[in-house]
Amino acid sequence: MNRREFLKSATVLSSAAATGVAAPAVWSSASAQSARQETLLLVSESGPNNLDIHGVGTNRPGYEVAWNCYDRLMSYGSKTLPDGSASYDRDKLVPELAEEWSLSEGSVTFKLRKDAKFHDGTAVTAQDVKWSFDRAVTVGGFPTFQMKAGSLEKPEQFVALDDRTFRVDFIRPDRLTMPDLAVIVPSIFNSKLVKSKATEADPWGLEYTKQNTAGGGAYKVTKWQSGTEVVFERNDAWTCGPMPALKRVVWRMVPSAGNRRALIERGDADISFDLPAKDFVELDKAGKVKVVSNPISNGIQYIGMNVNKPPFNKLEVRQAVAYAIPYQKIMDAVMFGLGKPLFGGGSNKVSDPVWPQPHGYVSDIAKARELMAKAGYPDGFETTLSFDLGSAAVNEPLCTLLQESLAQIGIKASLNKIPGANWRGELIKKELPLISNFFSGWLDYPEYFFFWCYHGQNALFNTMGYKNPEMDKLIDGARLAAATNDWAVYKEDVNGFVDLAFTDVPRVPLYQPYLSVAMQKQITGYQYWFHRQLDYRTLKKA
Amino acid sequence: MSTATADAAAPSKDGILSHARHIVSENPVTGVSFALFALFLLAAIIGPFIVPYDPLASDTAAALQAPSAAHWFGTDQLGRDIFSRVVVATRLDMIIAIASVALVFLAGGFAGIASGYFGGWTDRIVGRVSDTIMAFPLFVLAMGIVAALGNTVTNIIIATAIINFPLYVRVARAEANVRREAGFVQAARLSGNSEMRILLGHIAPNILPLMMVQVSLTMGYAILNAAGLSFIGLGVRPPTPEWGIMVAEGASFIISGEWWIAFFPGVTLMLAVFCFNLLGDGLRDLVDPQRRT
Amino acid sequence: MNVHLPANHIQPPLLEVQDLTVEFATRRGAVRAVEKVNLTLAKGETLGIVGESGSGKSVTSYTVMRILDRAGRIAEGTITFGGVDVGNAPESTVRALRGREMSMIFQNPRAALNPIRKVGKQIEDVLIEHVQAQPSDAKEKAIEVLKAVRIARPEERYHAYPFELSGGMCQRIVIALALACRPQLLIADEPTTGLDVTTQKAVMDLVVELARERNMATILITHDLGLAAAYCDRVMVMEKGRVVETATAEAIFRAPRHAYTRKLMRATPRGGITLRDLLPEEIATEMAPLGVKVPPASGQPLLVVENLIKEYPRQSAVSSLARMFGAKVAAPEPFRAVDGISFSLAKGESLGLVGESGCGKSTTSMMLMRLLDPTSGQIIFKGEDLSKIPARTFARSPWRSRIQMVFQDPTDSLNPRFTAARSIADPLLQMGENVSGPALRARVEELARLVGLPSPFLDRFPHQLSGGQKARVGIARAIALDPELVVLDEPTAALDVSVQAVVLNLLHDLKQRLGMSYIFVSHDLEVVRMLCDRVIVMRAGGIVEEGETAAVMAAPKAEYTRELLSSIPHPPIY
Amino acid sequence: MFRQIAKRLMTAIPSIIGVIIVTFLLTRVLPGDTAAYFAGPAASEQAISEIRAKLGLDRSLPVQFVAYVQDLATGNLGTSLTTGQPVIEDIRARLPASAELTLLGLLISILVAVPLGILAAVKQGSWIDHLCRIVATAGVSLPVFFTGLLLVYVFYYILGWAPAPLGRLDFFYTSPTTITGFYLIDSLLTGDIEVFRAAWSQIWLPAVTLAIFSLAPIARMTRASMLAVLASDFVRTARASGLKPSKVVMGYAFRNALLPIITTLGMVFSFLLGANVLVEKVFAWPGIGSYAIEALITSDYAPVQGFVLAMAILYVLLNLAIDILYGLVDPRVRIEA
Repeated sequence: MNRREFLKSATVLSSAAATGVAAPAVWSSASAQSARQETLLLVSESGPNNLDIHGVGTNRPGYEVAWNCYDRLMSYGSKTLPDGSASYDRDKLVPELAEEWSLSEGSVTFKLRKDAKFHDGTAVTAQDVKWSFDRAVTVGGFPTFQMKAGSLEKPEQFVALDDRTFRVDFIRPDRLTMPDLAVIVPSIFNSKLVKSKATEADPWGLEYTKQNTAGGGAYKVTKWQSGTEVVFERNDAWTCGPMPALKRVVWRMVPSAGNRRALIERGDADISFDLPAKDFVELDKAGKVKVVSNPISNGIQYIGMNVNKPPFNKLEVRQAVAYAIPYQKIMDAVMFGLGKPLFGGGSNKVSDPVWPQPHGYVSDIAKARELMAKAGYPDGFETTLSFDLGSAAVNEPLCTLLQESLAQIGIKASLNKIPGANWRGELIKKELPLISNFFSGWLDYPEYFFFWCYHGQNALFNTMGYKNPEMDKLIDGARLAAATNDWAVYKEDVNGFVDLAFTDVPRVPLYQPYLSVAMQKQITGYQYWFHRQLDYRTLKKA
Repeated sequence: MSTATADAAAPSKDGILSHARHIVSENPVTGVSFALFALFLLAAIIGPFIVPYDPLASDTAAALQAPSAAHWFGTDQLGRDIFSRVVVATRLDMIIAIASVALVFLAGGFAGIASGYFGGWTDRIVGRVSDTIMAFPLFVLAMGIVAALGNTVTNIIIATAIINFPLYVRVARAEANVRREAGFVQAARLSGNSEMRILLGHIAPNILPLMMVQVSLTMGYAILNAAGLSFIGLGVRPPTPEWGIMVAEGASFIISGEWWIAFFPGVTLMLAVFCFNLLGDGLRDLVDPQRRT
Repeated sequence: MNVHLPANHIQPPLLEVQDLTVEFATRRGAVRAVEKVNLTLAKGETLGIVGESGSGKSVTSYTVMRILDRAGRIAEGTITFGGVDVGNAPESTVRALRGREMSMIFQNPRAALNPIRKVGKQIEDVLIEHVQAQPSDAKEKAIEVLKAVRIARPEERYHAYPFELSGGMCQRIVIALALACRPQLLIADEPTTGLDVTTQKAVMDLVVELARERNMATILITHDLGLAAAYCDRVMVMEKGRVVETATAEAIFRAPRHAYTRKLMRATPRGGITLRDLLPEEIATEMAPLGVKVPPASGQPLLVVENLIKEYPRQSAVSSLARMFGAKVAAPEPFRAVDGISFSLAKGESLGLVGESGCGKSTTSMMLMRLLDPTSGQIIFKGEDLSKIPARTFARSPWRSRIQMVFQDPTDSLNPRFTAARSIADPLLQMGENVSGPALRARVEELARLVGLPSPFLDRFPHQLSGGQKARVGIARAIALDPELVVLDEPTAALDVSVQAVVLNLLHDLKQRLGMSYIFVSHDLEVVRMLCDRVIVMRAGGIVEEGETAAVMAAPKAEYTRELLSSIPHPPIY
Repeated sequence: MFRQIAKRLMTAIPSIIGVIIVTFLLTRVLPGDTAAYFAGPAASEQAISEIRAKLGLDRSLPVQFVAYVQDLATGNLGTSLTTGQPVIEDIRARLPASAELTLLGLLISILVAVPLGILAAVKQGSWIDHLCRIVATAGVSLPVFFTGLLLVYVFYYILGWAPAPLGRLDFFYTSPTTITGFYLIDSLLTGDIEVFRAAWSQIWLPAVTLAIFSLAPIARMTRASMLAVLASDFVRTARASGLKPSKVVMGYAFRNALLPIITTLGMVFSFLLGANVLVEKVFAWPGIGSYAIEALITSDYAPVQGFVLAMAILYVLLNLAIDILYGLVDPRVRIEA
């Protein structure tokens, strides 16, 4: 191509540029329009890194894939909340892959559906269930941990009686065993398919399931471009529930929150996740789109203090911090009211065995100063206030407000943003003096939360390194009482550990955040789930 | 033809000042940039003492207010006065720009002059180092350095200096290379000057004006770089006011209509970089001997 | 656009310039570069415009072509070329004249050609522009044009790029370009500057021959009165934008009327005169006589050079890289810049080193200066072999102060950031005996007096000094440490002739006074004759001829020396 | 020719080695614990150290480096934690997106900046000269992320002239068959005008954002190099030969001014490839820039190393391309090399 030709073609291109600018985006071909009706376009900040819940380091968006592409034996029923929105019902288990089950002392026996098939057409058998559960308790990491939470620990507990009958033996009475069988981890895998892809180094075929869905759920992944999009197609042979309405789900990752809002506001996306609180509030107010918000069950945003190191080893200092926190300011300026306050409960003595619930602290700088003086820090001290960079949208303004208030009682806190991957590493070390963080438990029980966050076993989520034999006794007592249906003791113990957590304040709960989703008005069937991801099976597009 | 006119002009005794006056009068844009620079300098020096509000003080009752007589640039999510924050941020941004540029000016300038003057192994080593840096995507390298060393102002300055290193080496090397066989350098050798003395006493001062142009241009780039780092969360720590962070904070508010949060810091940032760039042009006119008529 | 010239026999002049005044806009307001210039030129006539730099000779010619840069404008006067009012005609009219009716050739021919276009194509461009050729026959015509300027193998040269051709060849191409459309007027602006003497002659002869052949009017712009007189019918002398004298070449030489012309004429080096004759009479008479030539001191010579060789490797990156990886690649034959020369220099003697560019004279002087290490050979200075001391460390050697140098380009050799005083003081500060403060200043002023630089100038920076003043600063610096040997590397090549005259005399007097020895590197045999006792003629790295200057000039033994001598332009009358 | 290319590539080897070493060290200094990430939220110290041993992170740095280089030699760049894919796959999928965007941005920029620069040089000191200077300088003074946000707000949100910033193609179009990896070209090659239009409507806004940023260096270099060439002797010769101003400016001066412009283009391109990370973030563009940023923020070694290596190789190839272009423009370079 000589220069003249080059210039010519360049002119053509630039005139094309001009038309592109002048004409509004042209995209209204007929085929494209009809495709839109059966397709759900979903936008969120980030996408899955692994399609398998059993995989190593599978992230939260990955849970959504597992939830929609695999079946469990049971699922949770649904209920309508007082505000009219739908939610899963933690107390009601419903059949999914299992038609029915019978509970006895020491075991539960499931009967599988006759017509259930995997995506490749092979029938689902009890051996597949056994293999899947064995896998969950053996591969280690998160799935094994989650199974353990329901006292599901050893392959010997899982018995395939015949092709359609499957039994789980209990190793101890545990109130959480049955609910734990309905979470995402005990998904049923196509064991023949996965085994055929397994290698010596990878006996559970994790490499294959990472890239491919190998289940029998209502949807299957037909395209996955990591970090860009995931495309789901409906499994028309699905039998474990009513046939979903949506044929196709396209899930696009849009990193900029502003763009996600614009997309939903202009009607280009059907559902938008992960918006800042302010956007949800405003979208709701504007009324062009539907915004559904549910309190995240068993979840709290909190300020954690390292109780093993001065100065936060002093109770008075911790209480001073609890009195110094500008609770209402945070609710207003950071959350725009989108959260359930967990402060100003009147007293630190509670009467109901529920969690989360408000504590008795309020913003009271005078009292905080008094406590600081009492603790021997009348002039305050210097410390760092850390948070996860990945959740900076909430934490940065929150911590800035906190920092300002702490300065009033002499605590000079510098803010420390820790990039996502390091955050967990830093938490494990338990050396950060002061953090702002969020935690939620899948299983919505107070003792479950406290077992992970306050118990002396010092799990990762006990970010404060809090150890108190009295606390441990109350938590263990409540767990036992729940398993044995001793509700009087249960109430006493739960109230006891909540009271103790409030008086000792290793962590100060701020609020219970909401999970919000913005969607177009013609989208119906949205339901809140404990895993905080979408269930495509119930969604409809009018 | 230039010789005909240049020689016709009598040797002038008047110095750089009248020349500067001439440059400004010939090119008003340069004059504006000098004025702007003075303004920024002033803001950096006395800014914190004259702002109407404490730049760190939140006032949630006055959050997200549009620009008004009370708050010229409006307020942000926490009710902080954006005007005060923008003015106070000047000092930090200037410090980052000046410090990083000073650092790379010394290191890169010296390495470049030495490599251009000595050639040989010095040149090869300096060349390799700067080639290696150039082969990195520069912004990502800066990110990597800050991520690895931690996001403090010092590390931002170091990272910015490192990614500018090849630019300075290139300019200094080329200029020193041209001059290494110049008559006055040979003459300096004959006068018994040591090589290092020639390098620092004879060559460096002659390269200085050109390097100053480079300095001005990279100052703007340093500010942009720091802002970019802030935008992705690796910049200065909050709540310290800094233009880049303020734009990043305001970015998510643009769509919801609170344009002023990102807009004013963004425009100030742009003006500062703009000013440095124009200043660079002006300086170039000032030091370019061909423009001296 | 076609220009019809009146065909009557009483021909009006081809070019007539009346009261031409050209102004340049500068920040100090308008500066007049040319003032009230008048000239006429008839067909076939050759006019020389002579003047030193800044005289306005080039501006005049650019104005005639109307290719002044933006800052310049015609303030007054008219230019009529073939009946066209060039000063006021629309640009398209003038453009049609340029290259077709009037053409120009420039100094530094290689730069005057588009470096990335085949020379043949460049000629075609002009032919096609002026409709002298169609794209179909352009190549053929371009080759014809190349033939006309006596270029051998024109078909081959057509495809050459300027960088592939020698300077002389490039100038022929420029001439071809200018003459392609057979113009009526050719302006040659210092066409030989930057070319070697032998090439200069060939180029000038070609221009004159072609002009005569085509009955073309020619304007030759030069600083060299000798050149103008040798080739022109009439000569116009300009000074500071004004014409001081116009006369036939013969008249100018026989009876120059204007003082400036006389000064210029006297300053032009020529056969049979002494250094003093270069200066204006009134000054020359005031100065001490040249003094008798002292016979070189017997005994040990000051400097003995034995079989000095400098080689440069002809290395390619590929082979050196291959060697780095261990491959055995034969090193290419190195290039010998200096090929085994030997000579000696007595104390108080001055030796000329003459040759064309690339002959190795500069490399030799750099080695003698110990700025460059020889490949082999000895440089014995006062019995000590200085080639043993590497150039890198020579600056710290006590011998450093004994050998100094005056550089070719006085501007380039002064640090732009140093005042004159600081430059002169530099060697004193580095190697002098701890002089500082007033004593240092006194010494600098003494040196300035020695070289005739008024002390107010000492505090000026180089760009505030004239060429002659800068040359004086360079000389003062060289003699600051009372060296025994000074190498003068074409010290006057960048200077106007009148300044050259003064500097040459100064150098001579200083040598007499301070008893130094000179090695004078030059391409100009006339200048060498006046200043040097002995001369060495170099070519291609070796010595062609050596002997007493007078003897060599009078009866050159080598063919090459004869060629050099015959290339010096000689005014027609003596 | 091949010898030249081979020579060029050989001289780049030390730089590549340098890049590998620096990247390796830099990523090892990055805070963050890969093992802790892999171990999942509820891992015990023991589980983490097991995983650390499995990943080889417990070995000494030199040993790790040797292992890393061995992997590189076999084309294994490791696996990304965030996307879960082999890095080489990720880069292969994403590089064309970045390259297409950057090249288009550069093309737009050239189409604006070069004529502007030439005009400014030809009419030096006129209003167009000042305009060129101000426009170009203003463009380079705008932080790209700010420009991007502003453009999205205006052209998508308010005016609706641009489609939603959703990456390379609206979701109901299927991407064209991969030939070059550039959607604009591939869709034309396969004759799918509709997809071409869809791809074009997605790309023009981010490309303009990049173009605004790269305007200044190109316009400036064009102006400066045109000024230098216009003042040179051969242009004077051309004028004295009566050539038309258009011929003098475009045929003679511009071609000679091209050399420094080409160098600048190369620099701008490599600079843009690195700098468009922010633009990619704003426009949800599935390129390698945003990929690298995410990886860096999450201390994900392998993608960072892979990205930097890919960029370094690209940089070397780019310089090679510039050298070849140089040879095409300038016969002197052709012979000397």
